[in-house]
Amino acid sequence: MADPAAARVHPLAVLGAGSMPGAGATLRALPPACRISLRADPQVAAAIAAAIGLPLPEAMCRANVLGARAALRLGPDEWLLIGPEAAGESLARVAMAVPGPASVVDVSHRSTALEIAGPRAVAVLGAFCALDLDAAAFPVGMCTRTLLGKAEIVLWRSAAECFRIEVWRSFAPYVWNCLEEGRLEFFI
Amino acid sequence: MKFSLLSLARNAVSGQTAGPAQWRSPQPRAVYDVVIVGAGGHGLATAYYLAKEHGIRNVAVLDRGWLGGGNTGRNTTIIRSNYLWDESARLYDHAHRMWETLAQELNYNVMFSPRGVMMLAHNVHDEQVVRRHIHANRGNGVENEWLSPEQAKAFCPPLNISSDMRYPILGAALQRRGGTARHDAVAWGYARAASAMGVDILQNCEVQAIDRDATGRAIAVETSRGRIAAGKIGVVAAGHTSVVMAMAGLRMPLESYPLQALVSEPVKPCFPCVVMSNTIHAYLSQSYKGELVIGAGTDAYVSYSQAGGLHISAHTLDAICELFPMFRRMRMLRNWGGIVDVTPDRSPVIGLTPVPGLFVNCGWGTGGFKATPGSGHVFAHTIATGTPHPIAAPFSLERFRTGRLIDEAAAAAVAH
Amino acid sequence: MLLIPCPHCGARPENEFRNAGEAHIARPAEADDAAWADYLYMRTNPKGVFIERWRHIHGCGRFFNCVRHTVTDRIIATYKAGDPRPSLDVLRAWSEHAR
Amino acid sequence: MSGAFRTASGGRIDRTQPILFGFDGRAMTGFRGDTLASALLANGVHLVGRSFKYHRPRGIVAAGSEEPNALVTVDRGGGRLTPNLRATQLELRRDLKATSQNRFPSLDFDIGAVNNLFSPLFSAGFYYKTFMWPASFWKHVYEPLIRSAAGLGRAPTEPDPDRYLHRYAHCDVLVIGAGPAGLAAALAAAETGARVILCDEQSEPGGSLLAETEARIEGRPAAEWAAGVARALAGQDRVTVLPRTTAFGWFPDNLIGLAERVTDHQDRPDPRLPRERLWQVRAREVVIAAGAIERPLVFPGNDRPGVMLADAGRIYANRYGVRVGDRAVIATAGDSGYRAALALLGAGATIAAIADLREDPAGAAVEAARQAGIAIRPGTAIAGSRGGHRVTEASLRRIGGSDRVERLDCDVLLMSGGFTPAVHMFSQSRGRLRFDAALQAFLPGKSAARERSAGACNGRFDLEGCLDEGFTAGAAAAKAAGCGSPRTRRFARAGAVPAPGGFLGAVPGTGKGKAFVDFQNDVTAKDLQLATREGFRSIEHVKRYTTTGMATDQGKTSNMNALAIVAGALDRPIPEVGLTTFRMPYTPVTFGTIAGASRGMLFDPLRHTPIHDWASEHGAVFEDVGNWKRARYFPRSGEDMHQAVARECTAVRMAAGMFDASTLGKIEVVGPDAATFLERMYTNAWARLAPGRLRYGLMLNEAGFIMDDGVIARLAPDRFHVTTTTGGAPGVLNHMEDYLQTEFTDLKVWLTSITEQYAVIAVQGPRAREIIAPLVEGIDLSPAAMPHMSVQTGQICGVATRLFRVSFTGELGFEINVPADHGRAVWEAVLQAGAAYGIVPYGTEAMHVLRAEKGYIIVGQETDGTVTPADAGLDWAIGKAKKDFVGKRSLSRPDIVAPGRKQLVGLLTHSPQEVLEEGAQLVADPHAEIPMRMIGHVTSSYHSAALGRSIALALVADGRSLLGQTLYVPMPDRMIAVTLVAPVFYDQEGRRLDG
Ligand SMILES: Cc1cc2nc3c(=O)[nH]c(=O)nc-3n(C[C@H](O)[C@H](O)[C@H](O)COP(=O)(O)OP(=O)(O)OC[C@H]3O[C@@H](n4cnc5c(N)ncnc54)[C@H](O)[C@@H]3O)c2cc1C
Ligand SMILES: NC(=O)c1ccc[n+]([C@@H]2O[C@H](COP(=O)([O-])OP(=O)(O)OC[C@H]3O[C@@H](n4cnc5c(N)ncnc54)[C@H](O)[C@@H]3O)[C@@H](O)[C@H]2O)c1
Ligand SMILES: Cc1cc2nc3c(=O)[nH]c(=O)nc-3n(C[C@H](O)[C@H](O)[C@H](O)COP(=O)(O)O)c2cc1C
Ligand SMILES: [Zn+2]
Repeated sequence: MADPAAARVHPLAVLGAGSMPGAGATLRALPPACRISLRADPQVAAAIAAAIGLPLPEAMCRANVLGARAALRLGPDEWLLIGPEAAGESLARVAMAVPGPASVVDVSHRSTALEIAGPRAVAVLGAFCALDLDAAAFPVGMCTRTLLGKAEIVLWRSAAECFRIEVWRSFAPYVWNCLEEGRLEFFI
Repeated sequence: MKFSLLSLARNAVSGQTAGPAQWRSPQPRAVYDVVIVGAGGHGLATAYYLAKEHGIRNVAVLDRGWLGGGNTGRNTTIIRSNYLWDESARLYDHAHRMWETLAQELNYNVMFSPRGVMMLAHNVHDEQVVRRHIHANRGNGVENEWLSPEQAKAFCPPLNISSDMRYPILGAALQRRGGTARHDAVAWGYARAASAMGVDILQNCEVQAIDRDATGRAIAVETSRGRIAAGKIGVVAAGHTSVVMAMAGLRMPLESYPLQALVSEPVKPCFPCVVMSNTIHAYLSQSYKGELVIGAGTDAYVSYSQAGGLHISAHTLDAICELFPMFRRMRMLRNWGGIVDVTPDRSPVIGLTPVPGLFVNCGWGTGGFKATPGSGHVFAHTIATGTPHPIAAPFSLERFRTGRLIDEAAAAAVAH
Repeated sequence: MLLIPCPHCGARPENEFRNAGEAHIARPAEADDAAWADYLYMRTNPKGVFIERWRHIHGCGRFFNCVRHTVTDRIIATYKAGDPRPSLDVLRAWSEHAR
Repeated sequence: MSGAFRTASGGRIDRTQPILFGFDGRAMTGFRGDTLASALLANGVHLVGRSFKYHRPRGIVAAGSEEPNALVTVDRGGGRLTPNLRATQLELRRDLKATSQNRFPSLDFDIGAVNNLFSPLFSAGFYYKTFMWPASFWKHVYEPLIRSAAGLGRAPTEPDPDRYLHRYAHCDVLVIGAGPAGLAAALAAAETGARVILCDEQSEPGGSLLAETEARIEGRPAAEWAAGVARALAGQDRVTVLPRTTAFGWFPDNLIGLAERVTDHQDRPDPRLPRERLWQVRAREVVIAAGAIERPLVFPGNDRPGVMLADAGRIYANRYGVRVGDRAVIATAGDSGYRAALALLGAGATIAAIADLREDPAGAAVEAARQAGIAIRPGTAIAGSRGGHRVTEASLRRIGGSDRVERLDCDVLLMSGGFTPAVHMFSQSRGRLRFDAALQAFLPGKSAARERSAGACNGRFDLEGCLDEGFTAGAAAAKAAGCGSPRTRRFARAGAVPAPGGFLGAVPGTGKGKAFVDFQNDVTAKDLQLATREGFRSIEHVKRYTTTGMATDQGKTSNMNALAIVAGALDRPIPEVGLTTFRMPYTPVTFGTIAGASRGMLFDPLRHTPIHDWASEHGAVFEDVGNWKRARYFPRSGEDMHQAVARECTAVRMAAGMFDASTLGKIEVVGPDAATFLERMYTNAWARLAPGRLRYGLMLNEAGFIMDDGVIARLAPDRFHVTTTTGGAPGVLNHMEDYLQTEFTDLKVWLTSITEQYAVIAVQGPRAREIIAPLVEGIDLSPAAMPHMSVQTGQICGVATRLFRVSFTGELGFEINVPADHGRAVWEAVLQAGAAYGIVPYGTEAMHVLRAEKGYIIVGQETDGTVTPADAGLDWAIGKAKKDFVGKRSLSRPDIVAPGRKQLVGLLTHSPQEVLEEGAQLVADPHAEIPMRMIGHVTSSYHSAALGRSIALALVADGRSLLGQTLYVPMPDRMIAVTLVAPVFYDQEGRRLDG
């Protein structure tokens, strides 16, 4: 039998392997990551940031990136920390050691990530997402929870034509299929 | 003048010049025995039964706009009585029985069409809920039966009963004598019959204040057409009940929401009954003119706008298309909204109020058209005698204090 | 679909929110049956300016208060949960503006 | 040549691209650029349909979306059948096959036309006055008769294979309509750098300019100018030009719904394209430039094929190169008739005469007609027409003169009652209309939304005025949107300014016969007058009684005439009578377009657990619970559900079973006040629950009714792992957040959903401990170290776990929480480890049976939102010492403490193999007759393998005082006797929990 610790099933394992590249917008499943939901009053959060060496964005709906790690401010007292899997344990342990009331919860497996990138990425998202994704209204570095069709996602514009989507794992196939549906016309 | 084919033919020969007004449009009198606020189906029916069954003919029915222009004129007309709780079954079935002879009673063809109302079950829980209703209904003498998917399809051929649907159909409850009626004709029929018995229907007569005497008793209404004194006042203002009751200093257990409906372009007969799905929130029937009549959901917020959001209609139409993929190419012809007054337990309030002389009949929410005759009938009794009609008694305001709610919503999701 | 200004996130489409009914209804510590029924069930349900609660459930997750005109559906202002209810004068002025 | 009535040159059709098409099986040719209507007219076909009520032959009336008559069905094959399409909007494409509607057996000979003979009977409201006697006839005679007459086209019967898609868009300025006003507005706005969307329902931008042959704008022929401007706009980055796109609805906060027809006009559409697209445009500002709609004249026989709107005649000539007839009579109330006459003359027709309702027609157009030698009859009304399937004669009568009628032969009769500004979208935006007495038209008045109107829809009927007003509106909109101002621009142009003119209502002094107001619904002037006499004095009543304005064109051409007739009958001014409400959609919109991609698997997310694929591979039968798929049972070959469930249950009781509980809601509650918070949210006491221990939690809503339940683990003083029901998970989290954020704001605690973080594997049964022991590291499983209702963290199969010792079956049991990605592997490892012990996977059905044997409730099955803790026998779960928790106060309300409430009990049928039906009712009297007094109902009912008999749970009025007594379950054919027992059927003492 395979080692259960090594044998993992990614929620987009099957779908993610099958997406056709396209000139308009490419879609790909991103590898597993460490995710931590950090909840704290801003002052406490700042102390935690110092402890983990990852500055937390002060503005709502903005992401800070440092190397392979990122912090997304999703609410007044809520940050989503994303990093490579290996960083997970240490990130959490340090964060929990910080004095002051806070909630640090490991949600690495709760979500999976996918990426849609290319000149038509905004149009594809626009088929399902009611936000204004114009670069002026939704600049690079902006992130927020929102809806894509009937599923909740975290949408993060990581580059001018590139969006990272964090979605709860059971909703991932739906989100994936929506985006595939939206991409279809751009293959012509 | 009695309506019949004969009188119609007579008019035809004479070139239709006769046609007396179906109801009088009198000037308001200074005093009435009873003033009914709201000339919707329920208010007009109340006046009709006050006159007919209780001999109280010095009655005015006031409306801020044109009679029947509220929810009566904008509902999807589904009539059924297979409600869960004994109290509800009794109330709605009382009304349902009256529908069956209403055209003859009023000498006005309200086109009651008992083509069957079918409620779909899409999962095990739905089936449990539906079966519970069927058993409870049978005990109450309200017919309702379980259909297998195949039987459901036989009854309604457009149904898609394949098991690979996103929401497969596991079966359905069918009330065969459920159906629809011509909503406007109900208002007009009651108006005509009530007017003929002496009831004054005062349109464009908005109630703006309620006067109370030193004892606190409600004695008159101030309207856009002047002050009208009343022995008793019955408020039947549906979506506007809170507004009117506030004039008497009362807060109500009500919230008013926009509820939308829409019709397709008319097509030849293609849909034989009424189908409802609470789980995916869609209901559908075909009208006499051929439109598919489709009910949507309420918007999420309190509003008096008589219009709703596009996403609400979209949610309904995607459900309709999912259930009936052959209707995907049909087109929406018109969409509109009503204002429904919703109670915490989704059951109406019929009865006395803390203000002497003031009676209320409201809270029918998304599903009171079907109750029109019965509601008017028991409310007339309540006003005339000053004590609730036995069928109406459980639906008092008092239940919110004691906790004896009649919660159809908890037991059955949506009610139409 | 309304455009609702979340006090934390800015204007967002209504589908990101969930309405939570009338605002500023205090939960009584002690109440007789009638007062308790008032708290549970009785609502102002006004035709006009209304203060209601929304939650930015598919956004920052916060509950907040919103002043809206229930005839035009126009939103006049939003403010954070816990902030005091605007004074009557302010509401009256707003109501003129939202008609 | 594409038909005898095609002009030799001119128009915007591509004469190099002939297209073969079919109408009612007849093959004809048209050109690319034609509509079905123009192509039919080019072939001399006017008769295209039958009216709704009287089945009168009807022809093409208009050239645009206001067309009331020319509705056809188009079948594209493969389920692509669409009824009620307007021939005037259908672009000709290869193999277009259209059929006429509402006729049998054929368009030429329609049996339904007998209705016309009986039409005096079918006056407005006739239904309501008849068909009542004998009452028994209604169901089998009258109603079927009425229903069979319903509808125009036929509904499709096959599923639609086409795709639809949505697009949300945002812009600074949305311009509705791309005529001169709209183009100018878009130009102005675009110049400021604003984000602009310009939409028009027609196949190309240009609006009325597409049929303009005289005027020049900025030195170029008008149509050429329009094409150039549209091209330039479309080329700009921040401008989106959408042809074939109708703005159909206006929603709060300037959200405008647009319906784009993407492929219907294409010969061979690429299946990757959606057929139609719904745009939901959030516009900072809107410019409405929707033009105006010409009105018919109401006179007897105005509905014959060949009777058309004058401007339509002009458009067919100028834009499509089609002569709508060879000999025209024109009846007009303004310049439009003259412009049409000149256009028809140019197309080779003879003009018999122009009858003008005005006494002294004057102005450039009139002068031009005079110059061209056309006979003009001023002060003359159209009095009637003759003809069968086509008009053959028009009669004119001098207004106020003698009764003498002038009869003129003709094969086409053009009419113009003036123009109605298209205020539909303005009115939908809740703007208030004002009546302009000079124009005799409703115009946009006070705005309610951020919009402005320009051009003909704003009452500007001259081209220069439209261009200037459009430009000004576009500039103002951009400015209001915060985008600066454009350079001023004057649109030098040539061409005449039209003289005002128009007529509302029924043409005076006409003869007998039906004068139609609403063509499609067959409403005549007389019907309207009759309605008012019958007391229908509100225009809303008249509409509903006569159905005027309720057809698929929503009265675009008829509402103003209807209003004038009603105002006349009531002797009240028009504005006092008022219009009916404008509602979405402006023109009908396909259901599929509004539904969009939401279909099949995209209809609603379908949620799978991490173990789903394994279950599916192993033959599980699933059930839907909310959006989740849950394995219901795992049949082995030949087993039915009953057998499979019995086997699964037995395995759990005898050895062990494993269950995928991943769908259970999970919330991590963290913070110094976590315990205090739970004290207030749940009925139970939490403060003294030690870390490492679990407790059953009961949650009420504020009304005191059971809302949810679950097991809650205290992981640390400030950290709880809360579980909820599957369906209740989102609601519970929202409920908790609500109290936390708005009521208990003094508490420092945070809630994080971890439902999807963990796969949950329940291992239940006497061998459970032995099975998992070898897989577990760092956890002491011994009963002492890990008693019932405890939690430990450690590893299982090398994966971090939160291991619960808990039981929902009454057996020794564990729930293994592991990070979701590892769920399947751990599941398989446990299965393998348990094989030797006889472990089996079990589904929700067995889970239900097992817990029912123990009398554990399921929220939503034993409860329905009306059940209190006491009702459910859960009094013990209430922390008696607690001052407050959500729902506490409600539990002492009079009717909540009153006797007679339904209480949870067990039922044993007298014949042990009889399984009751869930939902069945209970009565005390075995002879009860309908209506009977029902005192309870069955909430759960199963065959219990462990007991070898059936068991059931029920809610029964005062049930706990009736234990041991016999009650009856009435079934349609018999009464089933049951004994009331305590609701625990198996292992009452709870010994098995320790294995
Ligand atoms: C879209 C929609 C679909 C529905 N579908 C169904 C269905 O399928 N089946 C079903 O059974 N029910 C349905 N309903 C519910 C049903 O329409 C109502 O419950 C029922 O019509 C209420 O009738 P009514 O006479 O009480 O109210 P209304 O017809 O609304 O009458 C109330 C009257 O009070 C008047 N009024 C208000 N304020 C004042 C004032 N201050 N002074 C004077 N007059 C005033 C109003 O103008 C109005 O005419 C639906 C409702 C809607 C909106
Ligand atoms: N001779 C006359 O009396 C007379 C009368 C009316 C108009 N006109 C002429 O017509 C022109 C009016 O110019 P204009 O720009 O105001 O109107 P227009 O008619 O040229 O353009 C309006 C455009 O809006 C489109 N449209 C309407 N409603 C729409 C909707 N909901 N969604 C999408 N598209 C929609 C129409 O298809 C049309 O293309 C002027 O040239 C004027 O001289 C003349
Ligand atoms: C059962 C039913 C059928 C209707 N059928 C039509 C119809 O065929 N055509 C139409 O234009 N409107 C139809 N309507 C809608 C009315 O035109 C109107 O929108 C509705 O009464 C609400 O009034 P309002 O839109 O004036 O506010 C129908 C309404 C109901 C309740
Ligand atoms: Zn927010």
